[in-house]
Amino acid sequence: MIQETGRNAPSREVLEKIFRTAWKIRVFETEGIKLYRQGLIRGYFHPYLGQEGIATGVCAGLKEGDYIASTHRGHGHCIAWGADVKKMVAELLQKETGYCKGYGGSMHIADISVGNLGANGIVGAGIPLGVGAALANQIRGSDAVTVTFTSDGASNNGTFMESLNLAAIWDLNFILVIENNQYAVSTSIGESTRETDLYKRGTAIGVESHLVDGNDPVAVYELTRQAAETCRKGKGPVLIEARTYRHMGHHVNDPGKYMPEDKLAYYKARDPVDRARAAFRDMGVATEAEIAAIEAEVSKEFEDAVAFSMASGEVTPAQFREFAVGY
Amino acid sequence: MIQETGRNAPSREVLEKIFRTAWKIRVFETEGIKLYRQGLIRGYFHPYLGQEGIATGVCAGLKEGDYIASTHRGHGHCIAWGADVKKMVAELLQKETGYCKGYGGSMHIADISVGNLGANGIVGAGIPLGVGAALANQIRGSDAVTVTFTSDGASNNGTFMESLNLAAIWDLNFILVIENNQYAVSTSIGESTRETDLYKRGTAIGVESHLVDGNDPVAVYELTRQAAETCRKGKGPVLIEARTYRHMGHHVNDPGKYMPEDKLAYYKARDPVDRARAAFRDMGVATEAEIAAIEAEVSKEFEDAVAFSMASGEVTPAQFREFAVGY
Amino acid sequence: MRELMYREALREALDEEMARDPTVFIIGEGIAERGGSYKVTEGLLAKYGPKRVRDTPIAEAGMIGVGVGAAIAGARPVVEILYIDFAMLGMDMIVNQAAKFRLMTGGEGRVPFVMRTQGGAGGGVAAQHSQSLEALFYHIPGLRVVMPSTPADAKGLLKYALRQPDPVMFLEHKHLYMTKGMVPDGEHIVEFGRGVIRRAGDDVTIVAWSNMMPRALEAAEILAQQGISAEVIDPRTLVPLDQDMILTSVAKTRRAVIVQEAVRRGGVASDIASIIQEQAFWDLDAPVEIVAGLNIPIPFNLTLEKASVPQVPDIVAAARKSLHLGPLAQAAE
Amino acid sequence: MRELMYREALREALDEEMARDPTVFIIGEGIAERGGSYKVTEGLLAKYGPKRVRDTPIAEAGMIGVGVGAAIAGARPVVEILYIDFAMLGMDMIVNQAAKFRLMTGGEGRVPFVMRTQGGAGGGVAAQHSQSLEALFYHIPGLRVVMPSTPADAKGLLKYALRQPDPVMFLEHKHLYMTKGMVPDGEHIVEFGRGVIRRAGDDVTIVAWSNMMPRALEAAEILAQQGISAEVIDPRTLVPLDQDMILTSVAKTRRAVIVQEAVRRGGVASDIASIIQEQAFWDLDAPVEIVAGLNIPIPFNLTLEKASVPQVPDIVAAARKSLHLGPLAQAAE
Ligand SMILES: Cc1ncc(C[n+]2csc(CCOP(=O)(O)OP(=O)(O)O)c2C)c(N)n1
Ligand SMILES: Cc1ncc(C[n+]2csc(CCOP(=O)(O)OP(=O)(O)O)c2C)c(N)n1
Ligand SMILES: [Mg+2]
Ligand SMILES: [Mg+2]
Repeated sequence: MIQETGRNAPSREVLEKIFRTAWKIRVFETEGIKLYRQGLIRGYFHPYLGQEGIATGVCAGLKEGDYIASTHRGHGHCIAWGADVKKMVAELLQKETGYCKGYGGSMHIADISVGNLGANGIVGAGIPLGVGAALANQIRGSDAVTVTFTSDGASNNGTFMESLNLAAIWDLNFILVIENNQYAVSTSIGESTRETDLYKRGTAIGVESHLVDGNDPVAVYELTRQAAETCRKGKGPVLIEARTYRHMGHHVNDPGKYMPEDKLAYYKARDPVDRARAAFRDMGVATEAEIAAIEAEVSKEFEDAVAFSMASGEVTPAQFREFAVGY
Repeated sequence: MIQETGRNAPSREVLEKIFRTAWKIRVFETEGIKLYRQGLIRGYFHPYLGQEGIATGVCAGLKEGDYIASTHRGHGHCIAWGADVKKMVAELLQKETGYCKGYGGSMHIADISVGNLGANGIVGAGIPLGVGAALANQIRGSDAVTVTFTSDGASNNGTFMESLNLAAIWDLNFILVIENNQYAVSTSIGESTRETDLYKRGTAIGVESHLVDGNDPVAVYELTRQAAETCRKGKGPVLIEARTYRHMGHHVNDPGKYMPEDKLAYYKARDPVDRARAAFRDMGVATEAEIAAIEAEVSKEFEDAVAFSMASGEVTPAQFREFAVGY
Repeated sequence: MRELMYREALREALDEEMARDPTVFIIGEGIAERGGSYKVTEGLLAKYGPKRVRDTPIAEAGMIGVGVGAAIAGARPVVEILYIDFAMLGMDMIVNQAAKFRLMTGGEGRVPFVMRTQGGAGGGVAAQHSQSLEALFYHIPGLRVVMPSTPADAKGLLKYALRQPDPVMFLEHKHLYMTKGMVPDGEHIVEFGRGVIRRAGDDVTIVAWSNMMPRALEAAEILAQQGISAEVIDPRTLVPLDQDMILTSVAKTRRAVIVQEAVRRGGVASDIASIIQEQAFWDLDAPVEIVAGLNIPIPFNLTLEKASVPQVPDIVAAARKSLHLGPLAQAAE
Repeated sequence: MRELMYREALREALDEEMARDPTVFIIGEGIAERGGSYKVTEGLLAKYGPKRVRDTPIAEAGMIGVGVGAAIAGARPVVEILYIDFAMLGMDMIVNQAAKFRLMTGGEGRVPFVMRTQGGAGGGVAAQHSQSLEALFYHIPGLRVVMPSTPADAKGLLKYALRQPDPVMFLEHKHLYMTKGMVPDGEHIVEFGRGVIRRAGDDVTIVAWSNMMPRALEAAEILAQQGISAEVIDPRTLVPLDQDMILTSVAKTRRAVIVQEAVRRGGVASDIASIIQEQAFWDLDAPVEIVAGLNIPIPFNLTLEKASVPQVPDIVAAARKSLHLGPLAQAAE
């Protein structure tokens, strides 16, 4: 059953954070795509446009010291987890000031120092990794919660059930968030499985499982907060299916022709960033001026990040060869 | 819900076949274990004792031209699928007259010529292989049904859901039979998953799924017959969980101490071979003399198989090296 | 003869074999309606229908396993894995099932299974989308390992693969799909185990495959300008390997350079070097040189990506080294 | 010094490291209550409790992945995989995650992950339970590959592995668990990358590891009776490899024989041979000989199983061959 927004409104602080984050992701992806089209960003770039509600809501529902693991579509998760936009842009621009010194790129941004286990180029791989982090935390007696963001595509991969089952038998503090954007590249979820209610797979192995509107960041936040509490009581794991839709094709160069226009329109009318803004304004009683100030701040932050990155150098082949010694 | 025996009794012919098969497996395993203890059989030997009802019932419910894929505990499936006991014993005795010329052994007996895709040393591997055979048959327009026998242990392995999902989206003539004997070696099913009703995993991905008493060969037969019909109507796949229990440890050398005595007694009181005999006698109106004759025939068949195998030679290293050329 | 792109040649092979043999079918991610990430399967859905050209969910282990099962049951699957890196998810099915079934059944069971995939570094797709993993398959008895470098071979070898009784790892290279070459008209089949001399020469033997072949030829051209005559051999299939062709050439040139994109440690080049030194020890005037990738995963940064795999000057330098010559002062580089 | 079995030595290492570091934990099939198929983990559940010693379902990909994730998050997992053959199910986690994480994070992320498993032929467990697959891991940069042949090394290397920042493939051999050897008292640690000369000699260098080491020593003994003095080197870790020790020995003996149980094609022996011929070409008086398994999966039949992997007489013959000697008329065999 779809979880509804707003039984008890979150604090203004949370609402502001949710809006700022959603907007920051929106700007990052929109501007990032421009850099890509200018040829400045290379390799794969999977935009998170349209899915901002999920990373935003989930991360707002977690605490410092918690962990996340991400996907190939990972920019939004990093930003929502508080990543430094400078180091993200620098990474995409192959610079040594990037999160991975330019070694990783879009699909591999990680920051272990804050519990971000990283994006991943292998669909589904973040699930066992996240379960592993949760296990590590259980063993060292921490009540930290680990969230793995995963995808509808990953739910048909063996690692999904195999790893979630391990989390279940060990009662781990683990939340698995399926971002069901209803496509794996051009293959629709209905072609990939008969049962498109993906959360039912969790139920089948005794895991508390929920469906939520992924375009409603406040609902996602509420549900995550509850799920994290459930985990910290030793009653994890929890599975959350967040239904959503991309605003464009699979990656920057995919025109996404296979996405029916009316369905796209339906989801665009429920734009998660608009909803984050509206929630901040309405529930958080924010003025248009406050909103505009945040938007300007975020834009400035991105511009600064680009300037910073452009001015940064790259790891040299000689440094690389030295790194390779003893590898 | 557990499927019950006997709404419409099977034909006498089927009942006889079921009894003969169940008994043949019982003899094969009982006598095989003796050969093993004499040091004549080497490597792994996983007895099917106690689970005879499943292979027997399932195979009786299939047709010539259908396919099966088996497990590491595969003797029963081979026998129920009509294998030549001579060639089975010869294989276990490493002889060139064996099904695999002594190259395979217990865990690899196969007979492609009759659609037996083989036992398997990798738990869970038979599932995609079976789905593949079902796919091959769909592509060539055959209505053959493929059954993969699998195990409770395999149900926690990624291949299980991954492969069953493929069978589902392609509507394949595929029946997946979980022999839930409630243990993977010494690990009980309750330690391996929270939801010990394994058939529910099929339901979660839109697959028609059933639970049956695996110690009731007639019930297993009925259900398989219906499942095969469902498949041949294009409504496959079907998942069947057959609940059962081993009569001894995991393999010949495992004393199985971890199996609680009362539970073992419960299942032994519901011995599938006894029930096959009773069904033949009561529903099939067979006399004790007829039963005794079958039992004697089967014993004779096994003795002949041992004599045949003992008299057989082995592939020589020179022949082997020749086989290896161009491998 | 017509000029075709590598990917067109592959498509022709699939098309012709599907027309010839109704049990040939293709499964993979986005290969049907979308025609595949590299457009190899474009048009085949329309021609052969959804039974024989079908998309899969993201389920590499499953689709490889299903392919192996279908092959055992007598069909002719072609399973397309988007990146060779993802084949790691299906290794059990490749190593423990496909490769072993024949032996385990005493020779009775065969697995006419073809896995098409692509590897190699390029374009900043980073560590999990850039590997050259042929060595992993090369080491598993029972697999055939095919690495075509030209459109003609891509076609001829794929057609041959689809008539083979054993599992074939058909390894393409992401950089080659758009390269062009002449392809013979009509039925064009290239048998496994037969290399080809792409350029004849007397001074040094260069062995290279897949995307290293164009670089080896460029290197040979530069060497020629330096007065060094290189013989360039493309084995085309690594298993079976045309040892005779390599050994015959080395007997003539007395020097060998093996070039692979894969990392140096434990690559196929090492095995070929081990064979040459074992079989032709007394022929050699210099150690067999290996030009290979650095022992490290491929970085995202394009400059470092380039630094991690062999480039033309590396091949030239290795050939000169095997002739006991130092680097030519700035010369052709 | 005390005499211990290989499996006892492994258990001591685990025990000591678990006592030292509370983040060390073990997962695997049947390793807790049952103490593991080879009894390596016996008693550890009682001592360290069910949080740190836990059984898993049959979920190799999952448990390897979970181990890698736990390692990234700062714990010290030991994942026990019953047979190395089953590690194929977790190859994605090993190859694409564990091995690459450090590079992909620009050196920031480390993966102190230990996978313990066992390989090798023996006892008729057939093709899917008998492989020697070290070459697959050897080829993947970022992994450490450890293959102890003695109880002392088993203990010392495992303890070192549990203090390493990088993923370790700790490969045991099913035949070695019950073998005995002296193990030093107290803290006993063996660093990676340092081979050991198990027997000194002048005429030929024999390199062998894991279960081939006892056979190499037997062969050396037989060779000694024939007046041939073999130097026997156990590299102990294949990655990193003690190239210096091997090259120094070859510089002295001018001959090398590499022995591996794994199949010949594309094995680690080929790579070592390629290094020797590259680095010590002018030292060699004969081709490097490789003694290896046949290029075919291991058969069930015990006679054929034996025929498929190197035996002592094969090693003796190879050493003699490298000395340009024919087989000794029936002599010591
Ligand atoms: C194991 C694996 N198979 C295939 C791919 C190629 N690939 C990258 S993204 C993608 C689609 C993923 O769809 P989904 O999992 O739903 O995530 P989304 O892109 O919708 O966020 C595919 C097939 C991959 N990266 N990993
Ligand atoms: C992938 C894999 N992991 C582990 C094993 C070792 N193993 C052989 S049988 C077995 C237990 C199997 O239990 P289950 O699947 O329930 O089948 P059962 O033995 O009960 O018939 C295990 C762990 C294996 N053969 N394959
Ligand atoms: Mg999706
Ligand atoms: Mg079981």
